[in-house]
Amino acid sequence: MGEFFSKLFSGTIPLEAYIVVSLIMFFSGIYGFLSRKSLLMILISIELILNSIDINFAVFNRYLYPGNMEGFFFALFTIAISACETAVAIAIVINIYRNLNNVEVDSMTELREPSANETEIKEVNE
Amino acid sequence: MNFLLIFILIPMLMMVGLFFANNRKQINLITLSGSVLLLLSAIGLTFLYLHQRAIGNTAEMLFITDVPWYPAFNIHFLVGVDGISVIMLLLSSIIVFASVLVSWKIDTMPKEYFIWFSLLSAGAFGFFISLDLFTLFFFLEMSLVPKFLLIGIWGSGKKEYSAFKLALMVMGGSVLVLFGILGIYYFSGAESMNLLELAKHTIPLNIQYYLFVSSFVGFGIIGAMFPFHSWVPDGHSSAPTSVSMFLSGISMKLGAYGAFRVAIFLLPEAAHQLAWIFLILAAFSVFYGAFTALAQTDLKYINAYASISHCGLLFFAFLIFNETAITGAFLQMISHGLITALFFATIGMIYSRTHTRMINDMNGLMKVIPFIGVSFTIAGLASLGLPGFSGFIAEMTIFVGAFQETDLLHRVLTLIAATSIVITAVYILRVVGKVLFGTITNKHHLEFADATWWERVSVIVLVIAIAGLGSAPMLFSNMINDSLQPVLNNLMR
Amino acid sequence: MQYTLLILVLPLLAFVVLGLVDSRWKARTAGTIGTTVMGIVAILAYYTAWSYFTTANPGGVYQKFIPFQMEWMKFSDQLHIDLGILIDPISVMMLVVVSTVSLMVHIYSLRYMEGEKGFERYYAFLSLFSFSMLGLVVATNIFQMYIFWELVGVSSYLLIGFYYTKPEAVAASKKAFIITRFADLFFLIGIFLLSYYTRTFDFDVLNSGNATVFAGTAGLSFLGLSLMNWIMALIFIGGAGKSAMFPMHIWLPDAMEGPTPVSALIHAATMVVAGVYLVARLFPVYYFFAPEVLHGIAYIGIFTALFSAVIACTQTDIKRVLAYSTISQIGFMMVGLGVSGMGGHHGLGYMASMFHLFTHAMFKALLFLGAGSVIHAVHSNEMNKMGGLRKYLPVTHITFLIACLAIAGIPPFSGFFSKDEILSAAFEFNPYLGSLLIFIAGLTAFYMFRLYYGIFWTKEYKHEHIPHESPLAMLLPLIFLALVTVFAGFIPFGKFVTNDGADYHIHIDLVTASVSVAVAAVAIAISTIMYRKENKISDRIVSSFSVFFKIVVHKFYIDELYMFITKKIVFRLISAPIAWFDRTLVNGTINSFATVTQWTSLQIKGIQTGRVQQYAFVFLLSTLLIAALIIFI
Amino acid sequence: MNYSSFLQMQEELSLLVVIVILLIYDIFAGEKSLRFFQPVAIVLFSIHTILNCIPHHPFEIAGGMYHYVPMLTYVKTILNLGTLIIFLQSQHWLNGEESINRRGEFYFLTLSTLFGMYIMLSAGHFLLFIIGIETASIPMATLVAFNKYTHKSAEAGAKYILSSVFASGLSLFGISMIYGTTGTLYFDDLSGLLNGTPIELMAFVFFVVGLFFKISLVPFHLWTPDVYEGAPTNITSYLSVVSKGSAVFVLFTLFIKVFGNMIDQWQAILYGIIIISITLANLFAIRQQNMKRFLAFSSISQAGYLLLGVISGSATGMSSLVYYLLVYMFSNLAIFGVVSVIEDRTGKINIRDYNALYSTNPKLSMVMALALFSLAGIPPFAGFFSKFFIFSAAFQKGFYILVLIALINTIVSLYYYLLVVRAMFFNTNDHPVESIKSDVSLKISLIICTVAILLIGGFSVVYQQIALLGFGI
Amino acid sequence: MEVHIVFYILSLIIAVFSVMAVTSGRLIRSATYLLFVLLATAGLYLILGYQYLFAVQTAVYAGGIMVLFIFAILLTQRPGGRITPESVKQRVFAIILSVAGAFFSGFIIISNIGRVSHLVDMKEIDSRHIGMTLMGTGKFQYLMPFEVISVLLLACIVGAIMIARKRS
Repeated sequence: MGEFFSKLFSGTIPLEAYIVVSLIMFFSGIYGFLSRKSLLMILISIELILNSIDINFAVFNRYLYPGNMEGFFFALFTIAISACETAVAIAIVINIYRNLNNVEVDSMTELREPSANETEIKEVNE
Repeated sequence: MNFLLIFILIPMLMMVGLFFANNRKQINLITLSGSVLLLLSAIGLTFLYLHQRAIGNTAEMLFITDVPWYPAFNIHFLVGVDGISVIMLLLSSIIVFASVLVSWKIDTMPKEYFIWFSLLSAGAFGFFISLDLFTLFFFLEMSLVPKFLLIGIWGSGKKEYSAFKLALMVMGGSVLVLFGILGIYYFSGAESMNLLELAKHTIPLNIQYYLFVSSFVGFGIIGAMFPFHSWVPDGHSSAPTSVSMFLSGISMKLGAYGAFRVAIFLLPEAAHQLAWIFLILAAFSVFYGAFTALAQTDLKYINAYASISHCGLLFFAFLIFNETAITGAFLQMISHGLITALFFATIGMIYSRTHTRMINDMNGLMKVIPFIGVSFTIAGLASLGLPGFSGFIAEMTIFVGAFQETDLLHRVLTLIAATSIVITAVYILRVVGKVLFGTITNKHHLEFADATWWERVSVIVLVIAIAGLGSAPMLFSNMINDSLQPVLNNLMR
Repeated sequence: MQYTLLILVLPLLAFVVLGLVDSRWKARTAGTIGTTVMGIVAILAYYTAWSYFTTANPGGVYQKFIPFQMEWMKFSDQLHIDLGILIDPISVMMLVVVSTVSLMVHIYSLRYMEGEKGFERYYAFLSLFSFSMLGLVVATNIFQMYIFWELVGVSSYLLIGFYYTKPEAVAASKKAFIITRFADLFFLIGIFLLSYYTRTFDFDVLNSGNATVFAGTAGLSFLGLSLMNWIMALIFIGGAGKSAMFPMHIWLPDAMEGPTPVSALIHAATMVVAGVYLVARLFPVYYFFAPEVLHGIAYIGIFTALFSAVIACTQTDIKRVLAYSTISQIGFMMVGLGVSGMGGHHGLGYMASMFHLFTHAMFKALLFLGAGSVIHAVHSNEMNKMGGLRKYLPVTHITFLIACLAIAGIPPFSGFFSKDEILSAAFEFNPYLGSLLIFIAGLTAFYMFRLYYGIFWTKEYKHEHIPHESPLAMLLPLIFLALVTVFAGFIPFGKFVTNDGADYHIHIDLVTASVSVAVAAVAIAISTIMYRKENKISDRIVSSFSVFFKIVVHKFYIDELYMFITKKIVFRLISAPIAWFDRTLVNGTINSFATVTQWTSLQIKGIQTGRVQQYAFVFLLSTLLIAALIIFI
Repeated sequence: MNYSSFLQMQEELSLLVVIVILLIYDIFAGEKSLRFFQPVAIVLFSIHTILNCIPHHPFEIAGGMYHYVPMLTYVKTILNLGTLIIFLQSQHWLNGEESINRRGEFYFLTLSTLFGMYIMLSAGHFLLFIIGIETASIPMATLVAFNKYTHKSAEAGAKYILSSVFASGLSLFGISMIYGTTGTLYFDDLSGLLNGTPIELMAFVFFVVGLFFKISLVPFHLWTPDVYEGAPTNITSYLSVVSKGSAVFVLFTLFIKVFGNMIDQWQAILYGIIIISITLANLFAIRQQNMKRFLAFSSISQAGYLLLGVISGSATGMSSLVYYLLVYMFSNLAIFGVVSVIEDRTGKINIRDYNALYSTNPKLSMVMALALFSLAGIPPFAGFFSKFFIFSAAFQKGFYILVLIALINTIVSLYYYLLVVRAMFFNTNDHPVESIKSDVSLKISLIICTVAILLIGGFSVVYQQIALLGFGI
Repeated sequence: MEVHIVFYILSLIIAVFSVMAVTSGRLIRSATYLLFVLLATAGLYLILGYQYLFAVQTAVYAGGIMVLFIFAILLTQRPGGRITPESVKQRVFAIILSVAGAFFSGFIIISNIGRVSHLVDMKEIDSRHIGMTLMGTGKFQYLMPFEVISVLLLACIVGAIMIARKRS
């Protein structure tokens, strides 16, 4: 037991630990995206997703390829990109709010496959 | 400038001319002069061809033009003719001429009608002169859209259904053909899509099987072989007269011609191995079409099923693989093309007067419209194989060829196919008897006017062609025969 | 003898010209053209006959000539259809028969058909028929024969259906064409098989008796019969169809719906004997290579003869009586051929058959034309609308009587001689057969005189207007043919036509002759008693055999059987189900592709809900699935 | 630090110049001179297009981060042409009451996304690639929501941005894994390092679905019909032609250049994707009533056909693909041109509204019919040739069954294209679309498309020029 | 040792608040949890020795983006209003898929990452180096993306303004 703990608290922090953290963050984001009702909540989930990817890049760079700064810069640019995305997404959410008076994702279903009674299906064979 | 290109250029020019035409007179002038020119060119080509052969030009194909088109795929714009193509061109130009005259007075959107019709004929002409797989397929597909529109806009009855059915089924055929063509090109290893070049390469037999089935069934759909014929009755019956003439006179022949030029010529080994399946289908097709025609009451349906029967005979003849039968098949192609065109022309003339095609609603028409009646009877007699008309020659040649094969399968199938001779007589005479003979019961029918001059000219041209082929068959059979040798050599390798 | 080509070309030209002018010329012009052409043809035919029979037997054996031959269609190096003219005894004989009768009919029709709508058309068709029939008889090969065979078929169709507004005529023409066509199918198959094994269509080669020609068929048999037997039987079926042998006889009585001169020409004298001619033409082949079939022909012939003679006794339509008598007489000819041997005395049957063909053509044409004259006078075909006409139609009466006597086999009229030869040939072959034949001959005499009395004697029918004798143009042919009938028996036929070409001297077999004449006389006597004056004897006899009589009047219900087969079996059980199959199954399958596609399309629309989270769900799920698949598989 | 090397990127720079000029013009010009804004924009962009249509020598700058190969000039020219035609078609709409004061933004955003595509096409590094793809898609969302006062457009914008961000999230995750296993993001270096270990495969799949999303392949297509329906029609055509076209080309180059070692795996993936894309899209398309939804499914199925060129992975496939793109662009834009003008003038968008269109607008319906036939692959229109080539390319590499399935699907696609033709030509209508007098720029655009559809096939020079460059990667 | 403890604390924060951010019923709370996660992530960068990233993360994310979120929330939400809870079915599906996805990717990554890693001690990356790398045009230098992303940013600003602008 003690050995285990000492292992946990000695040497370098294993790469896998970072990966696990980032995966948890990533899939929490996924879960949020798939289940939340509010568009803003979904955006929050997206932030989680993107942020977890930044961790990945930084960790890989630092642990595996410290020679140059590919991951570092990728993370840097990803932050910028996510900022852009968020800006535009929030603008659009506000636009949705103006149009629909709410930000519920379920109210965005005007665009969908029309049901059978809405379209008349003409058979080829009369 | 190659002489053959005229056959594509004239329809193209007709289309351009029609596009700028702005009254009825101009439209008629353009179409008539175009079709006359086509007819003259076809006759001229026939003589040129005979001349070339007479001076000892023994090349397999004459008047070849070879322009590289898409070098990356070895696609060339390659045209040339042998005797078979020449007579197919002759047939097409005659039918185009007759069809144009038949639709002389078409009243809705004549300009568009003739534009599409010209495109349709360009496709057929192009198909018959192509020697390159790609151009062949190109022209084959080209006729699809005009057919669809011509039937859908100018047709009658359940025209939309028929137009869709025709378009989709023919497309199905083309798809299989395309698959076959791609296979032939890539598996032969030839650096060319030239038919003659490809024929020199042998494709492994196990692959040939697939390609043969694909391409033969594909062409079979276009050529209305049982059980892929179901677009024919609907398509023909809904189409306007001249399109019906064209469809059964030429379009269905594209299938048979293609089956011969592509499937049989390029895949001879598989053709030999698999012939029996299709032979059974074709023989059954003959029998089946005839019997189905017997049960129909709509004139166009009757002729459509008759066409299925006759075209079945055509495929049957191809698959017998001997010189006589194949010669017969080509004779049958021309013969059936002309006869069925005459049939549809006269049916159209009757329909335009009675506004019905149900044989039970008509009788005694011979009395009021004798010219049309006689033409119809001639078509009927020619169709049932009366000597002196082309049908006889064609059928006899096919059967003489078919009887050269002694094994049981061939014998039985030949006998089955031969029964159509009688059944044909039954349904033809039934129709003639019901529609033309007897006394007129419908008072309105007494007021009909007989054929107008354009109808007369159209019918006379067709009758002359039918009788001409029927009384001097050697001219044509020799042309076919001359050109068959390479195919047979390939087939027997 | 190149001029023989004109015999074919002239009628064809006449047909084309008359057919094209349609009704633009006066009727008389058209008739004159047709008749003139036929006259020229007849003269040419007589000249041909004269020059052939006088010059063509240098060694006592008639040579064959082919004055004209061209290749018309080539199937392969060996098989090709030639169109040519074969001059040999039987073809020359037929030329004479056809052109004579045709000419007579042409002349006769000038008045008989006067005023009919479509007179030009009528003459055009007559010319077409003459052309086809002449082409048939001079055919050099079996395929040429088939071609003209079909052409006579169609001209017969056109002429039977001449009155196309009459439904019966239309039906009759259709029936005639279809039944003969059905028979022709077998003929054609026979030709194909024959030509496949012999590699030729030529009569010359086929009839050479050379076994090597048929070497291909050696040892081949099917169902116990040798292949040659099959082939020749198939070919005979074709002949049987044209010649209305049982069971394909039913079209001929109906064919009487056509104009009467047409019946005289086509359905009595010429076309219907084409079957006989066909067998005669191929006689060596039958004799040497298919003897069983030849015997079969004899039996079919005699059965048909008996069968139709019985029916003839009960019919009341005079043309139908004549039609059945024609069938019966053709049966005689078939018997003659069937029992014949080869050469010399053995070839008697053949010679007799040809002889009978010749005489029968003349007297049967005469009978029909006479009947036409009667019909012309009373405007009806039914016997009960006639009676006592002898005073009004004296010429017709006499000529008709002559013909009746001839057909009844009373000497010295021509029928006696030819029939007698057949009888003796049959007796030599099989006495029972001969006896039966004599009985049939008696029946013939009986029904012919029933007819004769029915028309010219018995009680007079009250006509609305008094019947009058036909005009001269109609009487001339009658008189001419009557003369021929009277004297033709004395032609030394054996000198001209035998199956080996050699001279054969006809001698009357006194026993047979006397027996047959006696039988005929008795029959005539019975007929006289029963029908000369109106009396109840016939009715009584009828009522005592009522069931049998009913069957016979209905022609043994053969027509009904045919109707059953065509309507019920071909239409209802074959054609209609196939059509149903086509519309429902074949078409349905094709349509079902469309339907299934549409249906699937409808079923899967749930994928597209419009909810973006569900989209993302599918997105991620697919990604994981693809990843898993690609990694683990 | 050789900054002057950047001057070699003349295509991007010239586009930037256009963007900047337009931006300045839009901001600083007065009300009067703004009337000429649109003509100026179109002229400037045409000049840009013409200046950059000749390929030159390949080069790479920024240490291989930016690649140029001659083939790119063609692809970019195709995109330019597409954009130009869309500009021409959008004139009337932009002059509308709602959008006239936002036209500057329209041009700016469209050209920015185009710039993003340029970058994406030329990228030799995943970072640049991602930036390019994001530049092509994030502003696109604002374009989709351009008609922001309409519910549909707003909703489409939201759906697009959400789906797009989700897709790019997965994509970035994939890239991070690729980086984790290889340590580099340069395409040139990567090609040798990736050998298909499980983690690489997973990374590959996560990465590539982002592109599939942009190409809208089944099952990553679900956003497509909704967004196509909601977006302004001209933006829909931009999405379906320009955006999709660039993504397909990039997919091909990436597959060859970066994932060349994993060819078996990606061919297997594509195999399945192509089949379900074509089939499912076709099945959906046959029951559509809304023209834009219909075209959405049609474009999904067309994307499936485009991938036939990709799956072959050969030089023939590449040239067929580019050629197909060109033809597809003209055909699709012709249809969208007609659809947009009709929607713009009458607000009618259902196929049923097109009934008897031929009787009132023969020219428009004729153009539309030709374009539909071209899409269906009927000769003598260009679509036939492009289909034939792309099928050949796939067949050549042994995808026989795939080609057969795709071929059979062309029957279904013919069916639904003909449905529209039927509506226009066969059907009757009590209230047909009134006769439309189209503006000059639309006419020009339709004439360009029609002429191209009619002539590109027959004159092989176009294809030969493309094929001359071979692989061009 | 201290690094470890810090790491574990940060990991815990990230894990817990990530989950809470996507499960919380109130928007404002979610946003706050997100802020914690972002800041904890910044902490991780610090552990890794990427001070520059730490700064950017804090400034851009925690500073910029969060402000945007707060604005958006305030604009669209009534104070204290709870959002409609998601349906159970949707939750279950989402959980299944995300857990499956997590295990799948985790399994693949952990079992295949291959290279045994040792954190090499590295001297602090100085801003000069970062600047040189960012501004260079050679390999492993990032001027090009830097320039290009400016277009992205500009386009996004213009687009966002266009969309968010009120009807004039």
